[in-house]
Amino acid sequence: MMINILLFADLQEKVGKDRLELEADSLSIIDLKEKLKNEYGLLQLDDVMTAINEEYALESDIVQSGDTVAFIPPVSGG
Amino acid sequence: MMINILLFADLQEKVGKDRLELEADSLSIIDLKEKLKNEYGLLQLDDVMTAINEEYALESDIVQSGDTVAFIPPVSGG
Amino acid sequence: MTDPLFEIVEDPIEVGAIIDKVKRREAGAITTFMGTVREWTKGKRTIYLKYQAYKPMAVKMLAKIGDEIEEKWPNTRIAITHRIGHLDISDIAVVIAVSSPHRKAAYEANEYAIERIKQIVPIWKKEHWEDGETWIGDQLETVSYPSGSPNIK
Amino acid sequence: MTDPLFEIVEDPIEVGAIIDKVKRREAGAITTFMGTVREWTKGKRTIYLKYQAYKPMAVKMLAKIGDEIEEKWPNTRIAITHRIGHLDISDIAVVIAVSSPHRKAAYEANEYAIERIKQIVPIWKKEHWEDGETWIGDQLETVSYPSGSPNIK
Repeated sequence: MMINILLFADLQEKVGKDRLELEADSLSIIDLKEKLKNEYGLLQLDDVMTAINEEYALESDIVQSGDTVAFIPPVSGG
Repeated sequence: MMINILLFADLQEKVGKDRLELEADSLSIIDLKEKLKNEYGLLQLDDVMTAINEEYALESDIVQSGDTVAFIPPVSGG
Repeated sequence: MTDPLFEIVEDPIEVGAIIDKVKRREAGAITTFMGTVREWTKGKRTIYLKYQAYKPMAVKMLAKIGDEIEEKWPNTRIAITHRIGHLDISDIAVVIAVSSPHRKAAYEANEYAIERIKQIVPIWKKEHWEDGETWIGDQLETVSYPSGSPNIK
Repeated sequence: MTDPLFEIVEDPIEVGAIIDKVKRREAGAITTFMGTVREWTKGKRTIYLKYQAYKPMAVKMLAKIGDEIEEKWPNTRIAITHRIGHLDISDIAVVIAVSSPHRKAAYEANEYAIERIKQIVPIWKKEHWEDGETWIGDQLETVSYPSGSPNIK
């Protein structure tokens, strides 16, 4: 009953970890973001995209237990 | 009292040489082309550009003894 | 064994190896783009960079860009390698190679690829300036993007 | 000793060497174009090519293209090497490398260079087809050009 959460770039530095685990069955990305904003003060979550299992997802998409959620700050490769 | 003439590509094959020498003091490119058209049947000279001493020239430009004239068929590098 | 066309690596990129991946008898044109670490940006001096990637997803997104290109410019072939980790000035961060029968498509598809990399590939750059460090967001210099970017699919 | 930026050569071109000529600490982007010998053109099969050049003038015209680019896209650096003689399928006939602080100029200047090469650089290609041979004129596929082309200066 775990959701795996991956953090990158400034999010990773802010939290001090590159991954989190959340005990939950299912919730929307918007609710997940809200939860983490409260818990870790990650206000910049408003401006990041989200991927579920390595595919970009919408705010309204539902994360299930066992899924891997990655928060993707504005990218800057190239 | 010589004008050096360089030939390339199909012009070179048609004449069977890559250079000619012409005994002359000075003449316009248009006259030079006319001369060579008559002498070698190089009708395609109508469609080639001309360079005098490695710079593109106009039909009306004058070639002097000692100059090197090159006829430049449509190029196809790259 | 064929080398993968889309890769995230940690060692220096050898351009010739990326070019070799797209060479074909039907190609008349090959374009490459190399993104290199620039010393000066708007008056600020970079000492070095660090790139971080969400590696498996980054590879998937590079392959997705390849699919988009295949659809827009049929009969091109593309290979992309992005380097991550510590990069010094002039080091190559990314190489994009595109081959095509004719040159126009090779230029267009190549430029499209770098634009898309800067939109959808989860790679981040941390600039280590002379006077501090920052994670760089959004190289396209559009405003910071809204959640659920419409540009993804 | 610095290598010349504009060359006509008879041996295979090493792309990396051309790229090295334009690398700079202020560059954030390097583009290259390679023209390669294509096997099929409009249903006709090429066996090999021969390129001929008016060498000293060709080098001068390549340098002229460099000057034009310097004027249109300040702060780019460009190197061009064209090979002549016998070339087989997939061999590289020309390499153009352009470096620039930002990528847009690197793409634009590079494409400009190949267009200009096909207009003003005295190099000719003889196609050796499966069934004969022809000197190719005017790759731009415009009509054969009038004497004293207006495009020269």
